[in-house]
Amino acid sequence: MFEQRFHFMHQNSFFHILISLIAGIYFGFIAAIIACLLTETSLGEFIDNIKSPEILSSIIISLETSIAVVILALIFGIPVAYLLATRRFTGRIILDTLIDLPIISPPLVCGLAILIAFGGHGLFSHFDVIFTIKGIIIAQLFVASPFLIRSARIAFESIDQDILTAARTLGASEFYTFRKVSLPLARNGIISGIIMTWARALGEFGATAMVAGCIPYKTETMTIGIYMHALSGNLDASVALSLLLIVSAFATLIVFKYLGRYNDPIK
Amino acid sequence: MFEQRFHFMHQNSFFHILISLIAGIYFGFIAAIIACLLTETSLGEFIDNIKSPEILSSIIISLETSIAVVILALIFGIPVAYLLATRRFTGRIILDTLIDLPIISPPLVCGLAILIAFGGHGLFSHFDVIFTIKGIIIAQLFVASPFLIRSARIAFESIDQDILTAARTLGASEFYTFRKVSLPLARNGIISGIIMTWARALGEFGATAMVAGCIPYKTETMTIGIYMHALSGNLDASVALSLLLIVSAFATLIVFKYLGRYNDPIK
Amino acid sequence: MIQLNDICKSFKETEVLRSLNLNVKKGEMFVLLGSSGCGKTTTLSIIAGLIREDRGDIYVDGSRINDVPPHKRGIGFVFQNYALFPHLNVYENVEFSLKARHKQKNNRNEVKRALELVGLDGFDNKNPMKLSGGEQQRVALARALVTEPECILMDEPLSNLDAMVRERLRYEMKQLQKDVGLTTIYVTHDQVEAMMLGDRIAVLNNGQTEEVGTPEKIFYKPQREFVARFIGMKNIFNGKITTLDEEGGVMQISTENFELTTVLIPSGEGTHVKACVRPEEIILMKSDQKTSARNEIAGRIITIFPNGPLMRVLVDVGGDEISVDITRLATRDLELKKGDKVILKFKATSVHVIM
Amino acid sequence: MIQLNDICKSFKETEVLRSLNLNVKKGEMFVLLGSSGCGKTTTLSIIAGLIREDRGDIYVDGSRINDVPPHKRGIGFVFQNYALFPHLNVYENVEFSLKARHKQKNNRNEVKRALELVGLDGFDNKNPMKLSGGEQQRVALARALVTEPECILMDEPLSNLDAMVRERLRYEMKQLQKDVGLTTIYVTHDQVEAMMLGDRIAVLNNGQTEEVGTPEKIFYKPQREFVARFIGMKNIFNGKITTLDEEGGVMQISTENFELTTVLIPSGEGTHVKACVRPEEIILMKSDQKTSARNEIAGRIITIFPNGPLMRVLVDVGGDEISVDITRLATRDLELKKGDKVILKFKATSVHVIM
Repeated sequence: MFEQRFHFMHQNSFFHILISLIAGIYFGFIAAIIACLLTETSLGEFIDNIKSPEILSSIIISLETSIAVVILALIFGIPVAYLLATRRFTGRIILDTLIDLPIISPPLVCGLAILIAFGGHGLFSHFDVIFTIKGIIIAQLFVASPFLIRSARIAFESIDQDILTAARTLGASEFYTFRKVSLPLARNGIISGIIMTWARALGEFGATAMVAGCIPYKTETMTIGIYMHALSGNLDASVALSLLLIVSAFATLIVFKYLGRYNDPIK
Repeated sequence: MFEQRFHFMHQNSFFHILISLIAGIYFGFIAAIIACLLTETSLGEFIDNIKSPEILSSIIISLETSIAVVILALIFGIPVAYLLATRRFTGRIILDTLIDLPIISPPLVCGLAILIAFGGHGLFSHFDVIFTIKGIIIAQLFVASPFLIRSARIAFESIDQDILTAARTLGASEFYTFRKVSLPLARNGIISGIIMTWARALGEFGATAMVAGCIPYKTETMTIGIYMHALSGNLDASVALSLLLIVSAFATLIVFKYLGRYNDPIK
Repeated sequence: MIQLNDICKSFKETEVLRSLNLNVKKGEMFVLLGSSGCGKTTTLSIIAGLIREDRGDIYVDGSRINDVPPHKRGIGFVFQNYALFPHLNVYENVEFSLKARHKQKNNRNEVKRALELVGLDGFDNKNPMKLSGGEQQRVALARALVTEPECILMDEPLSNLDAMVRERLRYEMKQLQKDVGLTTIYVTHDQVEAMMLGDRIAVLNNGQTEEVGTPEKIFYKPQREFVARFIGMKNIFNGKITTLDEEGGVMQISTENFELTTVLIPSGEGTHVKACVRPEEIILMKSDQKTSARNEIAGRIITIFPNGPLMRVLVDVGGDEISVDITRLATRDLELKKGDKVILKFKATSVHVIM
Repeated sequence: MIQLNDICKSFKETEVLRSLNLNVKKGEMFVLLGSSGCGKTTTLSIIAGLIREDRGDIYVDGSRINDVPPHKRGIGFVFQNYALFPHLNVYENVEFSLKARHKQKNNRNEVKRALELVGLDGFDNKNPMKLSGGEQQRVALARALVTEPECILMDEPLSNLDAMVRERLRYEMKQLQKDVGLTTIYVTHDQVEAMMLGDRIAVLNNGQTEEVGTPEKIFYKPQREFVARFIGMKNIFNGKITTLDEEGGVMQISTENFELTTVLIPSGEGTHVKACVRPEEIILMKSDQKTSARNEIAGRIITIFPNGPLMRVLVDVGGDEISVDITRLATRDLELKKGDKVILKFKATSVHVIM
């Protein structure tokens, strides 16, 4: 009746103390490491670093590419998610696996696949995308769009079937039902998916590095910037960019909590 | 009554054709890129490449570190998951967010945090982990263990509360209930989590690259190998390693499908 | 008006409907009665076009609608869980089907009328999820009625409601259906509901119709043992016709433990039949008195317990158990208690024979 | 044996129990009856130690158990959804509590006995998830009984079962409880179940006990209007005591539309009361005949419909509606139909007065 999970009182058992202790060590470990990053720099240093033209350019490139990825993911992802949620066709399991593959494969491998496909003697070599922003978008789309699809699909699937059925018996065509019932009811899931895809695109490194190389002011995204600056010993610049990404990750998390766990695609 | 989702017949509408078309383009794009990778090499070349001592060493390092990560994740993750699933304590939301943060943050940023924490003048600088296998394990644990925790936690949470309550009214202590009821019933979720964490550790690149650098025969994991070989133009070695990772990703997916979607932590 | 011919449907290996036939007349309230898994809901879904039948034909007013998509069948559907649109208010919920059919004009009056019909005027701007179960079901009803469908299907619409609300809404729905003259197919597992609502009832079992008839016929003269047991008939005994007394218009049936006299039906001696006696048609007395009742069985009380407004007395008659329903008053007057010897009497016309 | 004093419990803003008091005697079957949300399940959970009460004390055999953890209270619990361990077979399910209490020896006999008690011998190696609902509930019962608890709590154990299984299991459970002499607190929303099973019944409403008493008292002489309505009393009218005839032992109550004669109760003239008459205690006739019944009201039939084994006749008496339950036979003999003028008669003792 009540959604609340009972909490048994009387928890001062040895078992309770033991697991609390182990959990404490784990959380301490994670928290300490994150704290180290947060305390590495001061606000002044941070702002100075952000202001440097190379870093500004990498932020802009990251924003441009990640937003393009979200738009493309929406255009392609919503129909795909809706199809997978509502149709039972032969080959469905194969398509399903195809979508999971970029999520479960290392991004680096995805990047390599794109590099080969669009590179020298690849299938799509007549498209000029290697070492360009177009390449970054393709790499990020490949890696990040499955998250939108998954989230939207779960949202479509968790709409009470009776509600969709009711719409049909009330005289609504499938398209009308999609627009007026499915889309509004899947809204939270789709927003979750957008944010997840955006965060993923923004933080993407392996695939981007493979496809786009690292050309300052041209293909240097924030993550590539972090790596290059860290390699070249300019740790302050890396930390500044990292903090920006951490803040956006936090914002993402807050939106997830607000939209409700049930639609959380990383769950 | 029937779990089956109705499929409405009469789908030859314009709407149906349009979304099928869009979905077709998307799947074609993904499939073509993956196909490019798979057809790049022959079995002979593949075996020759794998046999080279540097690649063999990177495979062994990857296996060693990822298995160590899984064991550590189990030791720490199960108690954490169980605590989060069964307790309502103040600060729970903060811990919850702390676990999500490594999932949602770019691995590169996690790597940078570890580099700073264990580096030169960091909090843990007296531990000698930078550029060692220990560093790789810490980086991968940081990035990958939250997946086990999430999966196990969802599995613990989805056990019918009445079953746990029943165990308590039947005279079982919390520890007895944990061992004899919670663990067996969460088994599939925990196995899913182990596999997810293992796959994630195996494919980890950003954090590992930050912390471990790239010292052949010492800290060169499979993913780092892929990147270095691709940079140095030895694409065949990269492809060979990528294929190995793709195969393990496929195996992971198959295990997931077998264990049932509901416990799939990447959902 | 609605006719199902030979409908078959399987889900994976499970055969849900096995050659189902139904014939629903215009304007009647037709009840499909059966326990869960008998195929009731599947039948409705097939009529509405939500599930495709494996075999068989569906006719509405003589035209075959197998290939008409659900949104063009013009058949309303009311769901057990109401299935209201949670993102729309009450008014918008009812308006939905008008908009979906592109009737953008004069919506206001039609919606108003439908909401008035179900007694929900003034609820326009409410969130349906915040209404009580009974109110939600009224919204669902208004939503299904607003386009004046030719026929409406109801899938256990009252089973999620509290007993008191259920009773009231049942009564109102029956009135509404009569007033509007709406052809209705109503699915339920509740015998009392079927009895109260149905103009005719079809008892489904295992994907087939066991029996179709008026409530009176189904409940008092069932022709099949399954139906008799399903509607809760208590005293059903296997017997054999021993004597046919054509002149007296009666016949004798002998069961393992006693003899019964019943009204003559066309049959032969030696035929195996089932004989049923409704518990409330049996008179119970402590000493033998002359009456016109033709059947008389002696027994001993096993137990007495309350059964709704009546008391049920279980009587052991040489191994068989007979249930008798008497009033509380009678229990008190006769000072009945466990172990008492009693005599059961009932008329020949009270014995119902199933071939 | 089990005593709840002044128990309060809120979930977030919702007050679920408001100063609840109960006193359950050793060996009795005590039924908590109420509609959903009345706090029945919360009460059980607090007794079992699964939820911590906000305020109040719980005593078992005189000792306060508020701080005893659930697994040390020795109170069995049977769940609505059975809550069997899906990873254990039937035998292991029943054995669980013995093992959990470290009684590793002689398990075999105890488990066997418990399974026999519920009629499940031979089911040892079956997967509980593959059993029918009724069988699953038997396993749950055996599992709760195997350690011979002092007391067992049952949370609507039969409400997920089919009508036929429910009826059988209800009867068996009552027998079992009597035979074992087990103190039982049984939660249900089903009046018939409460009536059949309870030695005493507490009607809960809004987190408080409305009334406690024997089934006879609750169902035929309720002291509160809520209880009367909840158990389905039909004819409840507001009235005022007009005349007290101490010699004749009767008094007059006048309602808006008619006068009633009832047995005298200690009260004053002018007191506002509710008067109830059970539908089955009213006699219906078409022409006035002399009887000993003291009450006589004329009216007109609104409608007649079947009500279980009886027929319900709704009679309009000058604006008020009176329900009368008569047999089907009587309906036929009197040739009753809608619109007929009828006279209702009932005895003074049939009028139940609620202060």
